[in-house]
Amino acid sequence: MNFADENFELREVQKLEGHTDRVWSLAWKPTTGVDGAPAVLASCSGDKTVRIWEQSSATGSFQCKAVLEDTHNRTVRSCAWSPSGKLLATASFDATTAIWEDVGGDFTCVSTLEGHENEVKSVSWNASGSLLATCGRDKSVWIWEVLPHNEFDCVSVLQGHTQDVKMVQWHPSMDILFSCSYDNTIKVWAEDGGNDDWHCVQTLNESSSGHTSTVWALSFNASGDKMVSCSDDLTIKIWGADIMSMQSGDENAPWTHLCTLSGYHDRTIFSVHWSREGIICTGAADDAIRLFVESEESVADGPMYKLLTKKEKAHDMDVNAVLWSSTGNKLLASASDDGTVKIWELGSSSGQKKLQL
Amino acid sequence: MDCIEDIFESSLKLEETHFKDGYDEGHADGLISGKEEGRQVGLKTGFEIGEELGFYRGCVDVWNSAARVDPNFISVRIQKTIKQMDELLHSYPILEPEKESGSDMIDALRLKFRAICASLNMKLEYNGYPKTSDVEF
Amino acid sequence: MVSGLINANPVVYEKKERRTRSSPGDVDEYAVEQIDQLEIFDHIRDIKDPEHPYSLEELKVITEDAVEVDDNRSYVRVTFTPTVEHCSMATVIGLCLRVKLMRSLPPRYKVDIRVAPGTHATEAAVNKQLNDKERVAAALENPNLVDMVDECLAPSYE
Amino acid sequence: MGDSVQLIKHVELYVNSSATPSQQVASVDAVAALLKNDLLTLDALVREMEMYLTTTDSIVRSRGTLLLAEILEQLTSKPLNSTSIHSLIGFFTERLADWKALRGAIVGCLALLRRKVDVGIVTDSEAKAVAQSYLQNLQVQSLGQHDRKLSFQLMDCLLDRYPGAIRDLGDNLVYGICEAIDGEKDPQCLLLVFHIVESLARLYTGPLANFAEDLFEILGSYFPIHFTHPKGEDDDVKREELSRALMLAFASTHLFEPFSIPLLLEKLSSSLPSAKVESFKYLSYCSTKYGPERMVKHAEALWSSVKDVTYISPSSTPSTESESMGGMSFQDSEIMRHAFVLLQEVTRQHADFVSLVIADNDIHVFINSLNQYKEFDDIPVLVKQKLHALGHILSTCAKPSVELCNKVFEGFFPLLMDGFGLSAAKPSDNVECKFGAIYLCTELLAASRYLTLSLDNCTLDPDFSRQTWHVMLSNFSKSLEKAFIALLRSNVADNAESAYVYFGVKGLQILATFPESFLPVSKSIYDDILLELVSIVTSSGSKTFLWTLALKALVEIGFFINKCPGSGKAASFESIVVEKIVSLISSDDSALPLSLKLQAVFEIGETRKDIMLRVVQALDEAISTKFSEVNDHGNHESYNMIVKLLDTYTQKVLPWFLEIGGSEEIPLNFALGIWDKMETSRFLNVNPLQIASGVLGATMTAMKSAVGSCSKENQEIIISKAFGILFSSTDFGSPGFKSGNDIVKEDELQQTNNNVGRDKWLTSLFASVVIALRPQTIIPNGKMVLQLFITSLLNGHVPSAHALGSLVNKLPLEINGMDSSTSFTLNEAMDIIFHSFNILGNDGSGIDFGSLRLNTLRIQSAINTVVGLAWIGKGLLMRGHEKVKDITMSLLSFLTMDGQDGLPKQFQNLIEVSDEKGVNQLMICAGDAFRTIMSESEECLNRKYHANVRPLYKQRFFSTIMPILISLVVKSESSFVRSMLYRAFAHVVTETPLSAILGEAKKLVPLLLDCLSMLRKDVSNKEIIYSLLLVISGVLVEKTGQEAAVENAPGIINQLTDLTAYSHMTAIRETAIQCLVAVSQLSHTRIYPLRTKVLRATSKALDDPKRVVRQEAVRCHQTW
Repeated sequence: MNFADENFELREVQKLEGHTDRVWSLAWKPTTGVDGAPAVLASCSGDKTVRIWEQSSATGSFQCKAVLEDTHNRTVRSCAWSPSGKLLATASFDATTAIWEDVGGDFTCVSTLEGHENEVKSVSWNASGSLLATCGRDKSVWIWEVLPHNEFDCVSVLQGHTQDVKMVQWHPSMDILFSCSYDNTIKVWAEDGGNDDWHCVQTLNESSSGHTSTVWALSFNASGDKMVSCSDDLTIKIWGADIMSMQSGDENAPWTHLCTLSGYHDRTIFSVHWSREGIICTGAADDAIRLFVESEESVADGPMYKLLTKKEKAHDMDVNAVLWSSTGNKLLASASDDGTVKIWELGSSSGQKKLQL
Repeated sequence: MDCIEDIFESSLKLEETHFKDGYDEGHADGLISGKEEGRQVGLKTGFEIGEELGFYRGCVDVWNSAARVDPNFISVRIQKTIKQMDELLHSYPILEPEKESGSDMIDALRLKFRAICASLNMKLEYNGYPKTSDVEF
Repeated sequence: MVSGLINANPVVYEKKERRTRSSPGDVDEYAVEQIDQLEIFDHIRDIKDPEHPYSLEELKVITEDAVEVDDNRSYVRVTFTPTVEHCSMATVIGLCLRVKLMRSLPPRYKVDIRVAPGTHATEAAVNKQLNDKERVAAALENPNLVDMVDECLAPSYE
Repeated sequence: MGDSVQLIKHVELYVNSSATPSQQVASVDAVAALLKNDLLTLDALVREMEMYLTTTDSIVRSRGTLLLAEILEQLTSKPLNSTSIHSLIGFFTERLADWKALRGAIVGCLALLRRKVDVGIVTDSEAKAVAQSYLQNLQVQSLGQHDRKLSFQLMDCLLDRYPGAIRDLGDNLVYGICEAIDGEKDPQCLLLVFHIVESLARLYTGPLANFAEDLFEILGSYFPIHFTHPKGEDDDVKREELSRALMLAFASTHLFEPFSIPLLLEKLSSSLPSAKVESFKYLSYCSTKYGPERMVKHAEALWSSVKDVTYISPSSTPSTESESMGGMSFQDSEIMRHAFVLLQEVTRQHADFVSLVIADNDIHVFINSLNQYKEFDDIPVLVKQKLHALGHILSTCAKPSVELCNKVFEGFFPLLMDGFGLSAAKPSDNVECKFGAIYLCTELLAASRYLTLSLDNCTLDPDFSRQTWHVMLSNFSKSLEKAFIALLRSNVADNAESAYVYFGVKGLQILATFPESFLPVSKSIYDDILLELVSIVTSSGSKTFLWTLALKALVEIGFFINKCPGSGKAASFESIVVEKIVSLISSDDSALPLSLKLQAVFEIGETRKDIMLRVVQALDEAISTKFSEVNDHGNHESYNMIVKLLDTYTQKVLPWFLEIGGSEEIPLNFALGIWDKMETSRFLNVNPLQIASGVLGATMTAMKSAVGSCSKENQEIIISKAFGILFSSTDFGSPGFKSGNDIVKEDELQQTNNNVGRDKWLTSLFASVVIALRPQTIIPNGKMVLQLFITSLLNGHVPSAHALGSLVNKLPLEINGMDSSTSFTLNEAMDIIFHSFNILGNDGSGIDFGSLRLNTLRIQSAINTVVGLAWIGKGLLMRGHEKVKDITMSLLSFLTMDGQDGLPKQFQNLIEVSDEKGVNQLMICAGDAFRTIMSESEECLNRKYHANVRPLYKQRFFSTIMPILISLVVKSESSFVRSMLYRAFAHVVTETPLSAILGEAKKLVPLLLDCLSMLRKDVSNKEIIYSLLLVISGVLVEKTGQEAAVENAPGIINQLTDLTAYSHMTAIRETAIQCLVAVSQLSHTRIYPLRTKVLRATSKALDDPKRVVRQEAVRCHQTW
């Protein structure tokens, strides 16, 4: 694809209001927004609730379909749909992770995972939906196996981070787990043989030209051979690994620093997400949303990225989460301290046509 | 049909009772043995470690007995973890407090213990953990 | 919770007398009075120290100059000076400052709180924690902490 | 015999211990009554009681004795013969030995000893016997509190009334007393004890000598008085009186001196301030009592003690006005104050004490050290405090007597002169500003001045001039004067509030206020000073601080001069100051702004009435010249001047004369003077308009307050003169004019009245006169006057409306007595008014629109009518006259007419001829009429202008009009009419006292809210909205109001939250938020649902452009 010839801009499609406190995180429901299935978005908030928004196929505008409340008694920090879209996992400051089942649009809490000493900050399903990872302030990362009848076994409790773990994220195709932390590092976890023996196979820290402050989030490109991470150090970093050797079963294929995008942000970057089409999106404490793409003049010794467009004042307050819809509709969702969720679409600033990729 | 259910039910009850008794018992003598081993180590820390080990020992005993009653009660994976705890407890260098491996093993035990509790959905807690001050964040 | 006072007998300084603004008789009804250093200082000067009956101003934990503000950029930075180098209350004081400003300033504002350079043993750590909004948010759901903070923010009618 | 039965019954009852106290008291009274009325003789009583008094049953005996005693207490004024007294006192004296019956005995003795001469008293020998018995029988300290108290009273009484009798008991007595009082703790007893000691010491010094030490040992142990047990317990004895009693005892005899003074000095070193204070008090008092020769040996100790607290470690604090006092005014602590008192005491007593001070090296060192400070601000506070203390010390030392003054001057004056850098020989203009020296110098001067004044009764003793300080001063006075003047001229004078300037002026003032006969300050010096000060006042108005000080000094000097009139100094004050200053008014030099000129003139005028009279004269001249200037060549500058001059007159001069009373001719002449000018000055055509109306306004106010402060008689003089001038003028004279509704005439007036013509001047001033008249004052040709006002009112002349209002407010209801030709009654007036407004008073229907048409052809004149109705209504309302109802009805009928629909038929034609906009104006005006009616007015109808004000008139109007308004609001279907009604509603509500509102709160609150939402649409209503908001806030804070508020909580909150964003007025946003805070106190169940709404509003307000609003928002956010 080629972003060179045109100037692009984000256009606000809709503003979703309903949360009574800051919105922390978002999750597009897989298998929706494509061939007839109306797009569904979950948002979780400091108001202790999760809201489910559904796009009406008629008007194309989103409405709040359900409010998941009275289960978490503190902030709901993060939410994630299982690949099948059947289950929604929500991680809360109340030290629990709740599993919700979507039965024809109304949600019931079918299980709560307890074990973290205090705030749970992130939850993530692996590609197959067989494993669930959580992390939290107790510096630990937990891996759960999904059993029949909504049973969950704790596979392993991973200690290794020296601080508050901010986010866990599974590799898009392999059962490799990535976690990033207040201790400025990203850790890569893999299972050694089939016997639940999970351990840290790599730590990306300053010495591996990693981040110099809290790493808030990370995300993978479509093919899974690149990873982007964002941090309180006001940079985003691109990492790469030899996907071939990985698929040949060598989890230890190391991740290496490809490049650092600095000088674009002047306040903490809370969220980063890499679209299927290769557009990296960041949400930061400066209320702005930025889009980056790989630039043609990427050279042999590593790719280069350029700012595609920047949306100033995308929200009235910090932008906590940005998320491309995984399906065809090219929508971007953002969540903010101002209590709103916004839906954006990328278009050329000439304004007429939606971006054709 | 009914009777099957009955049996099932009673067996459930049985488990529970066994579990409870066993647990208390184990917990109790866990503490005791812990105290004893602790005294042997002598030092205050030694006592604490001993107590904690004892606690885990007690729990492991209980879980094992529970597993014996009804293998399905505890999943294979968890039983494996319990076994690992068992081994760790045996191999703990009680008499050589200087050995660093000790602290690593304690950590390992703690993790596995938490994993098991979480899986069994049990609110067990070893109240000897260094409590985090309530005004930290 | 810490036993005993971290700093049993702090130096207490005289309060700066309230600088009353000269209010011109007929001000333009529509003129904008920007948020300035003094206004923000007035918001935080009376916050009480978590373990003393004195205000942060009296303890010189904050001074007017410690407030840097740019109303056009909606930005404030407050630099505070803990009473002693190892004051474990530093984070609580910082938290109080942040909360008070959160409650007193328009939402558009970005607030940075930091310990004055070289005045605290674990300066970097404290600053990092105070400016991690996730941890602040979590802290403000902790009843013990909230009580403590409200205690410090409680107005003292004198 | 029946009596005796009766009697025994009483006695029994009293003696019987089971009887209640009240019964016992009753029986005492009963028996006493019998005796008083001679139904029973004392002997008989005693005989009857014999067995009670002598029985071996000690209880009965004691009761009996007490009964007899208490009876005697009631007979203090009943004459008794010596024999019965003798036997009685004998009985009680002997009973003093009977400790079981002791109380009765003591009370008895007291009762007898306290008797007055004329009714038979105890003889000396008997008294002595009492004393002896007392001494040998009583172990006072072994008795209970009450008995101790009694026995002390007895001793006190003996010492008081029978000193002669007991004098020769000598040592016995003293010893006995020592014994009795030793170790007493009870405050009430102590009070007596101290007094006993005092009288004892007074009684004799001789025998006491041997006991002085022991006696003082007992006394001393009580110093300093301080209650161990909690306060309030002994509110019957105050610490102060106890302390005072002890002090008197201390000072009662110089024999105590060897013991008391050391004790007191020692207590000075105590840590508690109260002890220090006490010690100083006692020391001062004792040293007066003990006398110099005894105190002299303590001199050094005393000095060092005083020095210690005042100078070494001064505990003074800068006083609030310190800044304006040259930064040197300090508030002495209580300790310091008493220390200074002591100092004053001892210095007054013996001169050589001062030598100690003078000899004190520290002071000299200190004074020299002061020279190191170049700038005043360099001087540390402590040093300033010391300086202040030292100044106080020196002046205290110098004040008492001439020779002391000499000593102090000898001791310090040269030193200071050096410090000041002055030499007697050659007065130089340049001085170094050695502040310390300057300060002390002024202090010394002040002291010596004080001294001279105290001696000087305009005749000084001859050898006065040979006194050292006198000589010194005369040597230096010239250079001092120059030095001080130099201070004022030096550039330091430029910077504000300079200490140098302050003390420079002060120095001059002191020098200038020495008595005439005081040679050192020669008349030439005096004159120079005056010249200097005057030149400052006349020239350097820019240096505010200096200027004010100089003026103040002159005023002070002026007051001083008044004390010795006819003196040379008075003369030169006259020639130098008064002349010059008064001439300022007329002088056109622009060196000094007029406002300052006037201030100076007035303040100088204040010093003496005759000066003020000259000021008045000058003012009058100035005003008239300005007026004529205006006439001849319409010079705008002079207009502004006139305004200032007039303001001085109304705001300062007239009140001043009112204050000192008497001289009513001032306002009278002023008023008449103005009218004279009106008569002479032909064309008062002034443009531009605003200046003109400014002058007119000022003149009117002056006229009003002048007339207002005149008596009935003088007012009548003024009014008749005014009347004469007014109606002699051709326009008003014309017959056509007199008929109110002569349209043709109107047209002409209409044209003339938009520039400020002579007619307008005359009418306005005449109106002013009428406004300020007293009710009793008789107005000549009332009807004509009335017509005049009505006509000019209809041409939009508002003052005439005021005048009409005042008229109807003051006119008599009926004429009592003679000629009704000149004066007429309210009813007549009202008829005329209603007639000319075409209002049918008798039925309430309000206006006959049909005929109103005639003069409402032009909306403008309809509006004028409404204005008139408003003020007339106000006048009537205030005096509580029922016709106000007709007025309000007609106003309402104006309100309810409408541009579009529901319009009264009669109005068609009115609408035809007038645009809708006009009608709306008219309606708005009618709405505002209700404010006029309700609100206080500066212009007229207030106490200052003798209005009849019936109490609670506002409440009355409120309660009558509200129901009507409300029903109209409900009925009105046109929203415009509704908004107009609400306008009226708002005015009434906001002007009504809150108490009345609260009564109706339940009914009113919903309307208030509806009213707010209605009026909010129009920006021009912001003032009204604001006052409505104030009413609401009033309701919200009051208990009763809150109940009403709760019911409407949602409505209130919605209104308020909307108003927090009201962009046109900060005060509204601020108050709205404050109200929200108040709302947060209402029952939470009702308001909680709206919490988020409020929070959203306040968090928006956190970003308000105005700071005050933001601050309120923070508070509100907090409380919700």
